[in-house]
Amino acid sequence: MALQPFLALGAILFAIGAYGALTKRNLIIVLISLEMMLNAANINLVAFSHFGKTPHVAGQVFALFIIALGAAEVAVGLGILLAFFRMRNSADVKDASAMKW
Amino acid sequence: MNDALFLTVLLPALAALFVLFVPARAASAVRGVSLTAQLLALLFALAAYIGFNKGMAVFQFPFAATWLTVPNAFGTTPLVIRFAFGADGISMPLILLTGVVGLMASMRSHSIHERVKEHYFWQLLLTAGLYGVFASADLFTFFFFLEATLVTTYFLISVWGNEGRRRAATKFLIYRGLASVVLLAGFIGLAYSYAVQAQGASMQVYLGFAPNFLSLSIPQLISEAGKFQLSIAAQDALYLVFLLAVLVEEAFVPFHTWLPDAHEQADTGTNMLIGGVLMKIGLYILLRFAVELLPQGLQQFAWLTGLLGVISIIYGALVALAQKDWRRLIAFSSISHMGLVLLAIASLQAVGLQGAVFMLVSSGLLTALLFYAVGAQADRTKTFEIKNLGGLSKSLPVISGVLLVAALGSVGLPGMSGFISEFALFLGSFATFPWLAAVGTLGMILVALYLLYAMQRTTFGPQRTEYDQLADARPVEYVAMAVFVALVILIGVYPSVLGDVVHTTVQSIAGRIGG
Amino acid sequence: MTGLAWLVPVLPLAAYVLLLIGGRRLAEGAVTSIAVLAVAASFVISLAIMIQVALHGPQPAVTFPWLVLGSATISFGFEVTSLNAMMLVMVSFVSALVLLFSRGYMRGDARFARFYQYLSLFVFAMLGLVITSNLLEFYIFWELVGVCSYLLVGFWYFKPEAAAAAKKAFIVTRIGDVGLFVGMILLYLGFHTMNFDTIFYGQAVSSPYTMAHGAPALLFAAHALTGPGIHALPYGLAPAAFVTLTALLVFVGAVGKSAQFPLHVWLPDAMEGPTPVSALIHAATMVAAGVYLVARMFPLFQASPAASDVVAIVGGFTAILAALIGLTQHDIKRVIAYSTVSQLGYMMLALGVGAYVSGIFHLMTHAFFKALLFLTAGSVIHAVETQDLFEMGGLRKLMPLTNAAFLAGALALSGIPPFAGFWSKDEILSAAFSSGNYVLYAVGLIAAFCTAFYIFRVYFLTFGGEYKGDRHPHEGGLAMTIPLTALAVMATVAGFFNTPWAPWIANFLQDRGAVGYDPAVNWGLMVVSAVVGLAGIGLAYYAYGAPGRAQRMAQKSGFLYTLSFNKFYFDELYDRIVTRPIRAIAEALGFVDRWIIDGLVRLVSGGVYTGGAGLRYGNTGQIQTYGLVTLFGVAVLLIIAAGIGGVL
Amino acid sequence: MFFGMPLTGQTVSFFLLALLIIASGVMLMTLTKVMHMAVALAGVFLGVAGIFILLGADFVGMAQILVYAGAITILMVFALMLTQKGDDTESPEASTGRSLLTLLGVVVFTGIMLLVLRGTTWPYSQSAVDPYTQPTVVLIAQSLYHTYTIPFELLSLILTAALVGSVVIARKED
Repeated sequence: MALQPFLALGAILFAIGAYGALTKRNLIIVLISLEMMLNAANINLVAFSHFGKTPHVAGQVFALFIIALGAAEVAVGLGILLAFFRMRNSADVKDASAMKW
Repeated sequence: MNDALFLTVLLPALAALFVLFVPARAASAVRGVSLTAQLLALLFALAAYIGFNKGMAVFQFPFAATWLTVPNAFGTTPLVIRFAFGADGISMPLILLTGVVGLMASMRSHSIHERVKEHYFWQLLLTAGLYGVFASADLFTFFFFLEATLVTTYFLISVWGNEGRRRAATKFLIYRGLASVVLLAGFIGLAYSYAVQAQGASMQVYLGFAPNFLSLSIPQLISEAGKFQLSIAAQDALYLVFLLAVLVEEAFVPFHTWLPDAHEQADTGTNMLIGGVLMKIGLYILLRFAVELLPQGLQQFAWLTGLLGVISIIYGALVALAQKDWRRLIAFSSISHMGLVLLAIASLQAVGLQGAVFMLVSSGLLTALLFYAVGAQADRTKTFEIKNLGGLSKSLPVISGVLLVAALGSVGLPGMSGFISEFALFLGSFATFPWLAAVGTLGMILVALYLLYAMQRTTFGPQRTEYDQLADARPVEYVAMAVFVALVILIGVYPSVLGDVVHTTVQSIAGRIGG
Repeated sequence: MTGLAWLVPVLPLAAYVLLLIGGRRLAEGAVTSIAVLAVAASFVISLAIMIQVALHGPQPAVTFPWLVLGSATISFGFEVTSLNAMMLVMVSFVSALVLLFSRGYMRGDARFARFYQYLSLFVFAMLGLVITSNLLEFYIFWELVGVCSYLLVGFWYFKPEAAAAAKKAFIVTRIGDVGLFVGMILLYLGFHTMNFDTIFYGQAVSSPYTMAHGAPALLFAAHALTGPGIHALPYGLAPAAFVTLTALLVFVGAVGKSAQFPLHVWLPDAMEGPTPVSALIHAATMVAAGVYLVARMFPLFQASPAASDVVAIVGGFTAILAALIGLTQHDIKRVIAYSTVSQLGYMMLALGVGAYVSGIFHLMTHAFFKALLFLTAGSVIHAVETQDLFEMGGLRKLMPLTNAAFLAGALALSGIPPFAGFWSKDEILSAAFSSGNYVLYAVGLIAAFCTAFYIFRVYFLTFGGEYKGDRHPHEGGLAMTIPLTALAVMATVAGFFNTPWAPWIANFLQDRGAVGYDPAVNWGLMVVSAVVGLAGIGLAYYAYGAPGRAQRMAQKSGFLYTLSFNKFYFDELYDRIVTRPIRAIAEALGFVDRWIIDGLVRLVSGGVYTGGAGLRYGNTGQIQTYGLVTLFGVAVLLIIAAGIGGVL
Repeated sequence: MFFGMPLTGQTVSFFLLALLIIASGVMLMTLTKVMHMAVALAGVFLGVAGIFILLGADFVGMAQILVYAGAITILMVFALMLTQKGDDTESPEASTGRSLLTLLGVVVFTGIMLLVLRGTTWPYSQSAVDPYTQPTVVLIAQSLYHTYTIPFELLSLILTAALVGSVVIARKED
């Protein structure tokens, strides 16, 4: 096995996530897409940790950190989402545009 | 004694901090603190002025403290950011001028009744900034204090001004901020060029090359300028940068429109500080940096400098003739007078430079006095509009008399400071640019035209009935106006009191630049 | 005694300071005493100095350093030469009398002390101007004289005409002052000194070689053309051109101060001031300063024939112009004012043709009889409270002393022997004739005829006939009559100081050798000028002896009368070609400044603001749009990075 | 040989996992029913976990299964259900134009990335065997408690704060 296939997979997964994050109008799906992008980054980290010039476990540690932060992010994100939904009765990204002009 | 200069800068700043802790309700305490600090600062400045060694052309009363060291900034040499002070014959009179105008502006601010504490806070900071600008012996220190004056003046105009104050303050901030940016580019270029040159690595300044040290100290730059010359190309480029900065900073035509607006909107105390001291900084920059450090650049563009000066003289005077508001008139008058200084600097003659310093001081005192007198008049008549005034000699003889003295002083009447300044600077400019100077003398006629016209409309003529019951100058006003008048006449009658301090420095500069 | 010469100007200054401090609290009498005594003391000292100079010759200048300027030190000081000794006496004498006269004239004025204060300062400035040894110092006092006249002409500031006249006087003379200022600077650049002696003779010569030294013009020319100054002459000017240029610039100053054409317009307007002020300005101080300047700088003019010619021509032209205007004016003070302009023209004419002594002599006699005429006019105005000639009349019987005094002054002015004016004016005319300037001689003669006519026109209208007003005119108090008497005596006898058979003044002024050009005695010319003067008086008697005759004469002369009555429209002309254009330019520039220059600034700031406001709408709040833009941005950056082969 | 790689078990499993991940991802983008999406989401996360294990990072893979495939997926499904209004279909779609534009951007981006990946020489150790001398759990533990102690503790703080914060934010105000 080589490094490139993993990196390529990471890039593709990232692209799918980016597409979702930019086109989906449901806030939850957007959040999900963001998690996919985080996962793509994790693949890269772990792949480098394994195939790096001097393989080191630090890559895995950072992947763990990201997983933890992702979890925290989802928790807060969903909290905000629920509050937003209660306020606007909508989970549409388009409605979350108070920060304009 | 040696710390007098440093204390002069420090005192108003400390007092400003102190004022913050005085309760806002105790307005008189705030005033007391402020006045005391200004007075002490003035006394320190006076002590420095008296103790100034007139025979030496170096920076005196040196004080330096390192603020920040960036290790290994240039290879192994650190970049040292310092607060350094010192004064030579050019800056010493201006420091004293700051003291006088600062104290009088502080006295004048008795008529401020809104947000008193804040007003004095900003005023003290502005004074400290002005002291700092003239007293600094380091590029960084200079720039630091220059920016301090910018911000403080902005607040003074935008809070205590008239209806259009926001607009005028923003205009002021943008123009002078722009000038600061250009000036900063000039400073960096100057320090870099000298560092490169001192290293002898290259005759040309180019960006890719980093010298292995950088000196921001003004005395050191001056001493380096005495040892070698920058390349002509570098001098020309840097001089143009400085000239541009000064044109904006000093409100020369056509970058002048912010000054009348600022003067029209600011309160009288602030106007005194702006017109009396702040508007001298630009030409001080030219004297300090362009003349001493870029002599060949100045020589190369002397004609341009002189031409710009003459344009400002004539244009300012003519536009002043069309003004309907006393404050705008004084603003244009000040533009016109500063044009004279520019012309004098372009002459590159020792006499001209001496005249330039004289004119800076003289115009500082007279502009402040004009603003004071006009402000005192407006306190009573509630208007600055020339056409709404008239016959004030009857009800306000003292204030009108002082206004007349200030106007005649600005006209350049012998026996007052304006004349000896004009004489010296025309002596210099006639030697170098006879035709420009000849056109410049038209300004001497025009200044009489617009000031006497305004005087005639304001103080002469039949008295208006609405001004019957006005009360003349109060004791505090007497004191302030008397101090100004006394100084103006002292310099006029015995100019050596100023000339001796200026002379050696100017002479040594002229000797170095071969003028 | 000459060591005390500094006291002469300082005494009036002391009076000024004293009055400045305590004037308001003092009674009118005390104020007068202080001022008059100070100036009288100055007069006594001046007289002593003059006697000493006459006996022992001029004294060296006393100087002290004033300011180090560039590489030179400018000194201040004073000196006593025969010229300024004589001027000191004349100025202090006339001033003391005018100050005394003002006691009666200004009685009861609310700012009585202020008036004396200004007058004292005025006298100080003039005496200082006379005594100085240095051009810069001279200029300082010169300007101070101008300011004092501004203050005094505008003394009744609540009268709009007075305020306007004061402003006009200051600004018109200011134009001349700038010329002098530039001339002074050029002289300094050429000779690196401000001292008169050093400028003229190349070195600070001491007593035997002051102004009155033999052939100074030659000395000066030698110095200017070949001396050390030649290397220093600025702008590579040829020495002759340089001398002419500076002489003309100096003369511009004199033109302004002495109200010569074309800057003569301020002097008649300055009549709005109190009459004693007019007397002082016209006789001893302000306008005399211009003539004195030319006399003081005489070597400079001698070295430049071209400049001298200009002086003579301007003087001659002014003499006839002002005399013609004086023929038709209605205001008693204006007539006398134009007569001053005209007489100053004579003096300039004299100095221009090189008749140094004649010019100064006429300056002296003129000071006496012109002060006299003004003070009598003041006395008349004080009595009848009007200045219009056609509302007076018949005062001969009501005010006999004033009548006699005025008559003496008028005869002196007309140049009737043996009154003072005859001797000095005749000398000028014969100098013009014998120097070959026949045109100027003819002009001077016509002007003399007009002079005699207009002053006797005033005399007949004021003192002849019957009184037309409804007041009860009477003589003023002692304070007014004493000066009148003293001046009347002087106007009568002053001419004998310098008669052809006893040229005391000429000898005094030239005690060390001839200066300029001294005409030989020409009895024929003397007779001619006396006859011309008498003819003028005769015509005046013919015209105003019978009612209505003058009007017919005026109608016959048609538009010439209108021209003269309207002062040849100089005020209107200047208004059209100078005042209004400047004001129009100023207004236009003010407009340009406000709407075009500041408008551009506002346009730029407005553009930035609008641009910012427009771009704001790109900020939609749609986070996905931002993301999309970012995505494309990253893509573009990546393409670029790939294209240039990496960014590191 | 398979795409220039030796056809080993490792290679095969990689391609299977990659297929799973990409297919699930694409399905996630196209499906509309909540339950279908939940399945697709779990597929992506599980596939990534498989990749981790394939790379010898078994601990991270387990954590991925626990946190993502377990907790987060469930959370998302719950949130989706909570915010459904009546029908169980997804709320309105983005416009076609925007979708196509985004697709274009994404494709360009991916294309460049892949090209760069291809063109770059990666300095890696070509070891088919597990490069770690010790079990990864041990290594990770050592790393976490020695080198990264402070970040680790900070992370716990963040998690706590996020927990409290989300409760505060989502709580009904009354």
